[in-house]
Amino acid sequence: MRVDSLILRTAVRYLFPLLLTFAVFVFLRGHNDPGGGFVAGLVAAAAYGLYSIAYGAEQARRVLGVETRLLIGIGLAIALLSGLAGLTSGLPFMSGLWIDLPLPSPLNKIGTPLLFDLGVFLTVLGVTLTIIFALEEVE
Amino acid sequence: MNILILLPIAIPLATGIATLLAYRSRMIQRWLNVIGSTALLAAAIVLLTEVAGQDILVTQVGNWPAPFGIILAVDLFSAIMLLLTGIIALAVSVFSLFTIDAAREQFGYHQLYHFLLMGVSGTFVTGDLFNLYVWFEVLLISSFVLLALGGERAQMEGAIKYVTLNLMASAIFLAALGLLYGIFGTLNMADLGRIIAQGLSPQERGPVTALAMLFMAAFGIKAAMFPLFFWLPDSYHTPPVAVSALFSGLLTKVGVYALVRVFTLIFIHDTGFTHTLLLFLAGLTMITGVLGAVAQYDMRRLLSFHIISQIGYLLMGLGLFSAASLASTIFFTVHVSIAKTALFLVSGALYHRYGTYDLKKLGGAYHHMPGLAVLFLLAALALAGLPPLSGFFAKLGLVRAGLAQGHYLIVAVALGVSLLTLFSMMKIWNEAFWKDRPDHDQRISSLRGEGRNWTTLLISVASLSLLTAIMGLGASPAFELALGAGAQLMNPDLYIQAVWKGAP
Amino acid sequence: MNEWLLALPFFILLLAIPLALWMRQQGLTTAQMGWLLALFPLASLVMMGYAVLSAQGQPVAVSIPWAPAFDISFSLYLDGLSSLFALLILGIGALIVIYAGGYLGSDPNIGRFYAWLFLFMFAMLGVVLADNLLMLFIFWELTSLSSFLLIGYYHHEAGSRSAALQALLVTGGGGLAMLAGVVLLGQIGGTFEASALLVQGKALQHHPLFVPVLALILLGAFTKSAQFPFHFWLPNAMAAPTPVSAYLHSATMVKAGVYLLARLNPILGGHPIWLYAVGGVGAATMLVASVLAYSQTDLKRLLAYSTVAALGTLTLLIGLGSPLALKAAATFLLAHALYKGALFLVAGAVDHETGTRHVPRLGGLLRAMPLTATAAGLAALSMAGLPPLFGFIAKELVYESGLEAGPIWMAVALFMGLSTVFVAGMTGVAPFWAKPSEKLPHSPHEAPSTMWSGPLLLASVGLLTGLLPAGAAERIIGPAASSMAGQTIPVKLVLWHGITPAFLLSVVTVVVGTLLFAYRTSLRLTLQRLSWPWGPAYLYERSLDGLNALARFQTRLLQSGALRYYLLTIVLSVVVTVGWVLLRSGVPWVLPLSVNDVLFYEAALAVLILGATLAAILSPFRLGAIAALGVVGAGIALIYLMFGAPDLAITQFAIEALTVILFVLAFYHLPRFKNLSSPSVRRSDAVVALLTGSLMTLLVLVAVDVEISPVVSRFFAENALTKAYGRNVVNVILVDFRSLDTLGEITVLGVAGIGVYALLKFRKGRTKAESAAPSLARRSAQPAQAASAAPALTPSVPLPTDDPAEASKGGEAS
Amino acid sequence: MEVVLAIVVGGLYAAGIYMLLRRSLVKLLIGLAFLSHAANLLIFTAARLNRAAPPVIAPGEQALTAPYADPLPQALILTAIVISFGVTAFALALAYRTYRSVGSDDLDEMKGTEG
Repeated sequence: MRVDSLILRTAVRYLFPLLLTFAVFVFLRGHNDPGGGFVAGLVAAAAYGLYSIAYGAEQARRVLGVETRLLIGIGLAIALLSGLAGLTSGLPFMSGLWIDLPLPSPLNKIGTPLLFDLGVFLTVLGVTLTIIFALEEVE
Repeated sequence: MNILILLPIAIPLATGIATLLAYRSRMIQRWLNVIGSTALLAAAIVLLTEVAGQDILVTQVGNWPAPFGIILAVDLFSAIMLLLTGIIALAVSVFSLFTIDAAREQFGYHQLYHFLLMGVSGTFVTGDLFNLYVWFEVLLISSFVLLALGGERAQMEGAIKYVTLNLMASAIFLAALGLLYGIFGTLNMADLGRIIAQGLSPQERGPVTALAMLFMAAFGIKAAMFPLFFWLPDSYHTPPVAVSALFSGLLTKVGVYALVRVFTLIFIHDTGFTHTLLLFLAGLTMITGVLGAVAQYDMRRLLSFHIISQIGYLLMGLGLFSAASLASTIFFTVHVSIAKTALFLVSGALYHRYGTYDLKKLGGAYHHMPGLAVLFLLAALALAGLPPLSGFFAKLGLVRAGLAQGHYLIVAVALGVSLLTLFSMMKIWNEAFWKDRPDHDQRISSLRGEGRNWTTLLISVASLSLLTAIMGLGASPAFELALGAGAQLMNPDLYIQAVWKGAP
Repeated sequence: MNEWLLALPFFILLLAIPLALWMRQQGLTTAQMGWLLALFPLASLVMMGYAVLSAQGQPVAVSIPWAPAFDISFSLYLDGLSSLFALLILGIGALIVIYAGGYLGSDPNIGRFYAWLFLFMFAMLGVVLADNLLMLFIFWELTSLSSFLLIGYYHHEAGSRSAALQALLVTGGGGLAMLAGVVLLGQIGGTFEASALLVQGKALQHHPLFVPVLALILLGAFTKSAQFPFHFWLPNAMAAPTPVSAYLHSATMVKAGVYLLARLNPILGGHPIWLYAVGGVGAATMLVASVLAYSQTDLKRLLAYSTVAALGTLTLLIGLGSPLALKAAATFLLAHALYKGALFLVAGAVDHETGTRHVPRLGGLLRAMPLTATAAGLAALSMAGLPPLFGFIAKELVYESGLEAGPIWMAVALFMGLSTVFVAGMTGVAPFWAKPSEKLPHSPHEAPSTMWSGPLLLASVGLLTGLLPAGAAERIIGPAASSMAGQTIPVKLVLWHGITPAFLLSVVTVVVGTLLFAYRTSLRLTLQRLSWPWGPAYLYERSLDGLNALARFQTRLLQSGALRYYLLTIVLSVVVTVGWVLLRSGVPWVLPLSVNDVLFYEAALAVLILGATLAAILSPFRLGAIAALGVVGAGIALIYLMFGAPDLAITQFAIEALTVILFVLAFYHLPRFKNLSSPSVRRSDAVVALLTGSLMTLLVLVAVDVEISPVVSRFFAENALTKAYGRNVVNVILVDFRSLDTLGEITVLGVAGIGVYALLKFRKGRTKAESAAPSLARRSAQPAQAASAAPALTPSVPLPTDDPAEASKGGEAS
Repeated sequence: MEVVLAIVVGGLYAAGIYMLLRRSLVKLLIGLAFLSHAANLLIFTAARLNRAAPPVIAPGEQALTAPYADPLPQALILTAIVISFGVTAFALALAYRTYRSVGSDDLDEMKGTEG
């Protein structure tokens, strides 16, 4: 499925970091404005997906640095752990724990729900890339 | 106590994640599978002892009270179903260690196994209808992959039907959920039960019954109720036998659980219509299922059709709608899951030895493997309802409830179908065990049935078969427990109050 | 003390099961096993006998609680009736155990044989001792099961297997009816304890459910005791080893039905239906079995038909129900067990020694087998009803009961008496005294002691009780008849009681019966010419065929393999039920339909979506359809955006784009769309689809018509920021309020990812399946490109695998 | 407006069912996609439509000020969309694999499992 095009490669070289940054932005604003871990995960996946189209799946895997299925596992693990965190304070599963940070909004409140959203982000990224790479490698 | 309710979901999830992270090592995955299943069983036992002594356990996920957050609630019924899940999970996971090939293990068998268990347990503990939908999807997608894993043509063909019809069920379920929310503005099951119990306006009554029909269809497809069961016989015989066994033990029972839950807690405003319909469908499910089985010569297909006919019995208890009949349904569910899983494992053991599931080609097993023969006989006769095995008491409970309530026709059907069940079980016995092997020059297959693997493989079969015998000899305490569960179900206020009170 | 003597035999008999298997392992000879194992029933018999004697005529009872949730207790009750049966079960049982040691001399599986036999003995003892009717039923079914396993003992032979199955189905089916009857009886009587029900006497007969209860219980009893029209399984059950035939299918199990009738006579008896149903069926059985007996030539089948006739006699006598008839029943029961048991064992010995059971071939065995012949002679004389044997006394009583009841009943009894004489001659006389017609397969010798001791003992007891009937009358028959009647019946038996009408009829019977025996060959040939094939056995076969045909038909009909029919059925089921409920409640007619508030661009969007939908359906190109699907998704996203759901809109857009890409990637290589269905199919599908669509529209309108409670959504609106620290309420719900949903959701995603990966990349030793089944006809369509489709992971070396799916597939493809 | 969307929902269901009943595997999948669209839109409509502001708490406010669109159905639909995406992706792969092993996208050729 790799497309051999110099223009595409050049474009991707600039788009790739841009998309990743955008993903982080979407992720962070999610709790207060439309956005969130899911969409951010898709955006990040789009970045790697484009990269793989330009440079091939194998190269994209190398840039990602983690086996995609492992990413799914890590994402789920983070989500589960964020849920279990509440238990340590004697609260039910998935209870939010929050810490105030001396930072500007939206970074001033850090809590387990955000950690959970990070889990969502990683899982979505992992799944989408697993599918994209697999499709590319089969074709 | 909070942690306790959580365990049935958290343990399989954690196990699934751990096996996913250990995707490189089959050995670690195998160990994790068995450890996770054992832990699940242990958790279920603790939960049951906890629930048996006292009230319904409730936790508010995220510390948000009902009906706003999601509630997990475990009553006796749920706890019994969880125990069943643990038993089946452990038995099949041990069995699969010696029957699942390396390729399937590499491609995620063990993860899928536990994600499936997570979905199953989730359905048993959740107190929220939408959350129920989510757990359904978790177990469905896991079952999809388990079914298709291997990519054989028969598997693909079976999976296409399985996937399509189950997605159809999901679509119906989702629509019913949306409409229910549109009418009542809530999806908490206890809340819905409370609102409906307070009385519906004439304007609401018809639509709510219509929604009940949608739920009946959605769960009926999953439970393999007549006339919605088509996906089952076309798919259950295609994957490796461990997967068939797992599915037969747990998946349709999830549908039955959901039916029982919503038709005892929520939709009890028009039982004259809804539950009579259930009774009617129960009879047809029994008959069509068992006739399907009679026509089969492939052992696993035969067993698959029996799943359907047994579902009819479970629905019969719900349709009769009394504490005793519901108790019988619960007892029956546990019995039939264990017996049926054991039978599937027997078919696997036969396959392991002779390389076929075809009854016409099988034979001589009584001679070669008398131990397995006895184990088969225990499970098969239990399924046919012969005393003093578990199935007899399950049937007896239903028959007594049916006769006491004057529903003679369904009792007659239930008894007649149990004769046909006996007939087709003895067909397996005659063909696979008593008859001589028809084809002697066929290398007595591979006779792979030697050594350590064989013994370990038999352990799973033996533990389940003996369990049906134990459940028969110890029927009384088991049924007392089920009676407690049935009484709780017939008094939905208990559930509603427990959820309302929230976590203690 | 007595109570425990009642329960202990059960444990003793159970203990014999593992012990039998163990003994076999230890290498004992079968004869040794027989002698040793016979001690178990003997010990049990002694215990029971002691219990009876020390109870001084009072019933002994013990109750051990077992399953109170089902009202089942292990309660035992030993009175005259059960003592008589227990005596037969344990006494004859001990002889059979010894006999089997000789009969199955070289059988390597004798351990299993004894295991099943003791299981049966345990169950049978339970049937006659159980006081709790549900417990009785449990034992009852266990006897059916062990009978099944024993009939099919020679399981290599198809005949044995089908006979075993037939017996199981017939008795099992009757058993199920009986279960319903017993449960109903317990429900109307308020208890399942027979002793407690007996106290209520005939009071239950006024209950409206009495007739169904009676019918159901009779069905159980009749099938078990091989009454017409269920008699056919018993002759076929002769496929069992002879000790089994003698024990189960003559002396004990088949009498369980008679036992049940006798036991329940005080409650159920005396009703007019009882007389005609029980008496009538008994009479019919006697007639049918007598006629059928004349055309038999096989020793065991002859005995089987005469057993059926005897069971009919017992049933008839219980149906008549007078004190005399019950006395006759108890006497005949004992006499029959003695002579028929002996004759069966003789038949086995003859078969064992000569290699045939074909009566016309047999003869002249007197010299070679004198002891066996003596036993046979005594038993045959008893069976023919000649003095001074016990059979004579029994038959006189039967005739007296017939005379008492009326000429028709008497005629039936007489008819049966003739065939009894005939069968006695065929089985007890002909093989020993007649001339042999041809050379026998083996040259006969006297049977081993294991095999002649039993029949000789039984036959001698028949002689002894005939000469000195008083003891048996007082100790055994009197109490048994009293239990049957529910009141004390004094029994005095004497061998000679003068020349009575019954005696004269006896003389006639013997004379005519002997004549029939003398002309046996022409009688048989005549009857065989007249034989009528459409009996109940034929019906049984046809109904099995019919069942199989029906099953295949139904499965083809319902489980056609075609997905679209499955879908159609499901969709129509939903539409019909939901639609009917809505119509019934009259909801659709009162809906307010207002479109005043629709804005122009909203309407346009709706039209766009519907248009794209239509385009997706009609598009002849795959990519066109997929693109149209994308437009639909995008349109829905716009709706979300318009109605205050930006998060939904973004997600919907993103996913729609991704889905379209996946669709294209996956289906890029597929062939063009074809219209595979005919226009008429498409039209009818369109009707179904539109019906479903309309129903859903209706449901939405119904739902929005109701006032909705805003409580739940208001909670989120108020608490999202203050308690969950987020302004985007939807996101807060997703990651906090309902985070469990999201956890499940990402699990689904994760599994889907694993699944897609596995499906696309899974490759393994396909070659293995092919090499194992080279003839496997793979469809030619199996594309060559499939193999090349995923070169990355195809292993060149076949992996070892235990994968069942492959071979199951192989089995199906062929 | 509910009336109009109810009709759209009905149309989507009809399209989904019609496509499911075709013999082509691809059409089957398109049908499933229609069904999931239909169900999502049904939830959205049944929970009442609101042209008002999205359920995002404005800066300076402590809670949503009425009128606002009900956030709960939105969250439910979001979950449903994601789930159906996962399932659809899997179904696509399944269909792909099926096509590869059966060699046709005609469902009537996939009756190997019939009774």
